[in-house]
Amino acid sequence: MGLLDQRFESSNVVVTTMDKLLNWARLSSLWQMQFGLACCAIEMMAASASHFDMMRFGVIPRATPRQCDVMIVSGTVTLKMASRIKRLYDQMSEPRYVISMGSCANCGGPYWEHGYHVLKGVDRVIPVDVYVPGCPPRPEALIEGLIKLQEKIRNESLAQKKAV
Amino acid sequence: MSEPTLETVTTSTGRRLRTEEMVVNMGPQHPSTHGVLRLEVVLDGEIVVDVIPHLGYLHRCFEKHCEHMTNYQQVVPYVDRMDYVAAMTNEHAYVVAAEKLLKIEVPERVHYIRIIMAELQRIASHLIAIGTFGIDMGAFTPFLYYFRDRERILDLFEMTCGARLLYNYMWIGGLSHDLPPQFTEKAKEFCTDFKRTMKEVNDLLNYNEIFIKRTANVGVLPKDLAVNYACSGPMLRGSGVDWDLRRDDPYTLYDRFEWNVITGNGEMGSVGDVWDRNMVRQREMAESVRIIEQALASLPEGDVQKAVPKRIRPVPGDAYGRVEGPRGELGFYIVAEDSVTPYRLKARAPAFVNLSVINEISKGAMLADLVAIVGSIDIVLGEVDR
Amino acid sequence: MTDFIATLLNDPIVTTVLLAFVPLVFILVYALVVLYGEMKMAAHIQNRLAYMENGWHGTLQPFADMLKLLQKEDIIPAAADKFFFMLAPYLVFVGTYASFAVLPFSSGFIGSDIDLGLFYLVAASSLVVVGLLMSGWASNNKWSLFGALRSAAQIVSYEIPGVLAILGVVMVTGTLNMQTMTQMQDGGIQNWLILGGNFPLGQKLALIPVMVLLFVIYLLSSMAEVNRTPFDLPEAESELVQGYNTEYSGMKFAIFYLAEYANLFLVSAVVVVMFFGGWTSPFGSFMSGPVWSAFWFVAKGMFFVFFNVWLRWTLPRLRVDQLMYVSWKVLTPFAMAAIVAVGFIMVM
Amino acid sequence: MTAQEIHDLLKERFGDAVTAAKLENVPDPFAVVAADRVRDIALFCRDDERLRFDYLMCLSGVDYKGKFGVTYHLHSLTHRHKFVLKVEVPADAPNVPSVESVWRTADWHEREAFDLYGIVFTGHPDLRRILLPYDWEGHPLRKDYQVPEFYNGMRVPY
Repeated sequence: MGLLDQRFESSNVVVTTMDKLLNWARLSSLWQMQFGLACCAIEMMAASASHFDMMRFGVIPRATPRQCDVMIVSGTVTLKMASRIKRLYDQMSEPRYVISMGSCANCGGPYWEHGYHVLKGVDRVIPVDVYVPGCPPRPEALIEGLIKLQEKIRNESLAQKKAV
Repeated sequence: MSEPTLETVTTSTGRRLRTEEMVVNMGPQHPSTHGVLRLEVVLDGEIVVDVIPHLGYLHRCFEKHCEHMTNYQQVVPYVDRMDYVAAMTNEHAYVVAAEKLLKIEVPERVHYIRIIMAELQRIASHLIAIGTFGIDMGAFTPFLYYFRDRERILDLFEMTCGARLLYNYMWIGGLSHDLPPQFTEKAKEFCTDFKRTMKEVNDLLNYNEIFIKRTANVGVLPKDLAVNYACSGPMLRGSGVDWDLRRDDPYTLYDRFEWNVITGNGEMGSVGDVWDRNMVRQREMAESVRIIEQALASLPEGDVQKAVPKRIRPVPGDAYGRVEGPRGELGFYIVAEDSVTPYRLKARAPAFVNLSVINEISKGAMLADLVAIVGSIDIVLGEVDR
Repeated sequence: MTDFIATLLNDPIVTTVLLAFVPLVFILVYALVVLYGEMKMAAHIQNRLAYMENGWHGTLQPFADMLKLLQKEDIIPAAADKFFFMLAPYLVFVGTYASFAVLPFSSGFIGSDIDLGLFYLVAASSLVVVGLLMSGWASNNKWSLFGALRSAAQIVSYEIPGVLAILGVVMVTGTLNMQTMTQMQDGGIQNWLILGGNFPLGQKLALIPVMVLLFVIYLLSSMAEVNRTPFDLPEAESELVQGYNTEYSGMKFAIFYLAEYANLFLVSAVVVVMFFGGWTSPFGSFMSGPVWSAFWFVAKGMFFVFFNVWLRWTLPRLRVDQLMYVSWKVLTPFAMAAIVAVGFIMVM
Repeated sequence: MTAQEIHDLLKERFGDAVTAAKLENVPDPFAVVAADRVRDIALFCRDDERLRFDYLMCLSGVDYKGKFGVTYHLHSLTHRHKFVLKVEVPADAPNVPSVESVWRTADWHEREAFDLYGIVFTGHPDLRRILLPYDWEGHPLRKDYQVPEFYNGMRVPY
């Protein structure tokens, strides 16, 4: 959540217009954390390299979590790594988003049964916005996950959420 | 962890200054540890005093999984995921070991296709190694040039078996698919174009003055140390040891092709420095292209699968099969009992062994050199941690 | 109402304040252009497209980046030295911005036409290093500290050859006033100092090699002073994560970013004023005048900005000892020799 | 040298310490040696002019249910021959002398075998866990290993 998120009681014309502008800025400039875990990291690298070029969407890899907007958990999260991932997530500044890339990060993937040292899904330690299935997902799939995330951001609002 | 030593320094004005060593944690999330390696670096200013690697951030229990499969064939996908940068080579090593254990002979065409795939994979892996090494040195552009070409290799793999990264292509006793019709043509096209890119990157990176200054005489690994640490692959050859399993312990029919084993010669600095290791990779790619071209030219006809029962029960015993992977000697030690799954499967991961030498060669280097050394070892954490 | 505005504009204090904002507007517009331009240029060097989706060919991308950075949470680490942590980015920016005061943007506009222009510029831009050191120390992060110490060492060492190069030029022109220096080079490309300036032929020919040498020395030291590749060690991504700005997020980081790009233009502008005729038109009186001269000044400055970007995406990075070597053992002796040579030539 | 010759050499030098061997009709010929002599044998293998096993390819721990085994795959870059040594130790006292001082590469291999099997390599300078976290309990590749329910508050099973 950013500085203004959910600080307004009700949504009016000003708030909704601002919403559109601010959400557009957020979704157009998703800086990604330069951080790879396993096999999916290679596909993530491929997605930012020349052929797929994620930078078309304004995705720039940044090395420090403080300046990142989206963390792509690309690969198997082990129990040893899980606490570090949580810490990295905590270090990111709001608004922050998480894309869980690949089956391992989603649910443990092929290591679900005998993986004594594998965390069965990164959502056990940090909240996830978009799950990208695949083992590993193709770069196209990752880009689609990114677009899904953009759709999600488009619906955010400065107004307080009302109970449904 | 040893206590930081305190020494007292007297300044010219007579004041006593206290200096101490600083412990810095590089990783698990750090742009140049190539994954989730954690290095505990003891620094005296910018000089590295000690490096303590901490592994296991990607320990995915590979060996445990192999013991719980329903047959030998099922291990292949897990083997893929062990070294995800060179999945074909890993499959190759596993099937070589398993076929040795199960005493299976495969048709000649299978051997040829395996060689083509393994060499393409070696190129793809070296492209990542050199590209990311360039990033470590602060040169971003060669990485993108090499990834562009790597995409073309992945396209070849994709048209063969449908997957980009993890293939499950080599099976025990054969291959999952035969080569598609346009493969030969496209592979030849790639070989021709690739020679141009190699020249491009040589100009841009490998013979760049700054790059040479940064890498020559850095992280020198002497010959005997390399052997004693059982380093292999470009790491060993970079130190001037003329040793390549493809030539010296031929598996799969590698002895039919003509190519050279590249060794480091200390062209820019001393033998076994970071530049040598990087250059061995660069030149090996050219040799791989030669092998691919020869194999494509003399590809025999025939079947690509031998009738092998799905659930094979080997004679109890053990076998160690090894191939020369992009990172070095990749071996699988399989212990078989009277069952349809491996009783014990140990992977001798080259990156794991190569990495163990890091403390030895990075003492006294600068922090920036440490990054270069880690980059030149070319680790893949999936393989180090398994 | 109009009267009121007229009186207000006649008030020297008001005009000064208003004029002070001109460089700020310029920096903001320029930063947006360069943010976009750098990535696009880099992308074309690297066989790709970069920004394509937001606006026509991604032209709205810098706006999105800026708006997003405005919204980001402003994190101050618990262990950080809060006061200095907050002060540092502004100090960095102020150091750069203050230097813009003496840049002769056009024949008709200069923020402050002081006689000690270049001297003031060197002094004011040195403030940047204090800010960087402050940010690294206050972050209480080892990588930041490393970055800050590296940048302090680097900027302080490279200021010596840089200032020596400036000294050489000052010996030729005999003034520290940047506007006067530019006016001396008016009258076409042949009068630019890199081509020997407006001197008699013999002196001119003797000056050319020396000026080229001084130009190269200043260019290299200025690249080091703005922490650009191959001298970008303070924020070497692959070694120090992000160096001194590792712990900064949101707006504070944006200010660092802005200051970095502003600094880039600043040193390019100094190169232009010292060697490439400042705002003067290369064609003598053709295409000159206050507006055209502003165009020439910005265009020349942008050329050197482009040059920096080009190098950044081509070259690897130096190591810290090699960096110091280049400064102390290569550039400084050459700068000294050049100064001696300039002295002889001017006495001739 | 052939496997038979290597075996004979070891048998001649160490006698009873070489307890069993299988040299034919196996993928890799091997000799089983007494666990407490393995460091001496390793040193001999490395330094003897005829053997010169300067390259330890692989060191693996194995759980044979009731006893543990360690397998050494040796290779000589000088003579280009290879051989396999095996030792077996009882599960209740899995102590094997470390060969770290013979081949430095054994350092991490032994740490790994200790980590995953709990085989204690006596004389190893720094026998810590290598892959698993330092506070992990149990040795997971043992056949009787039970996966813990929780680790540091994180649920382990699916």
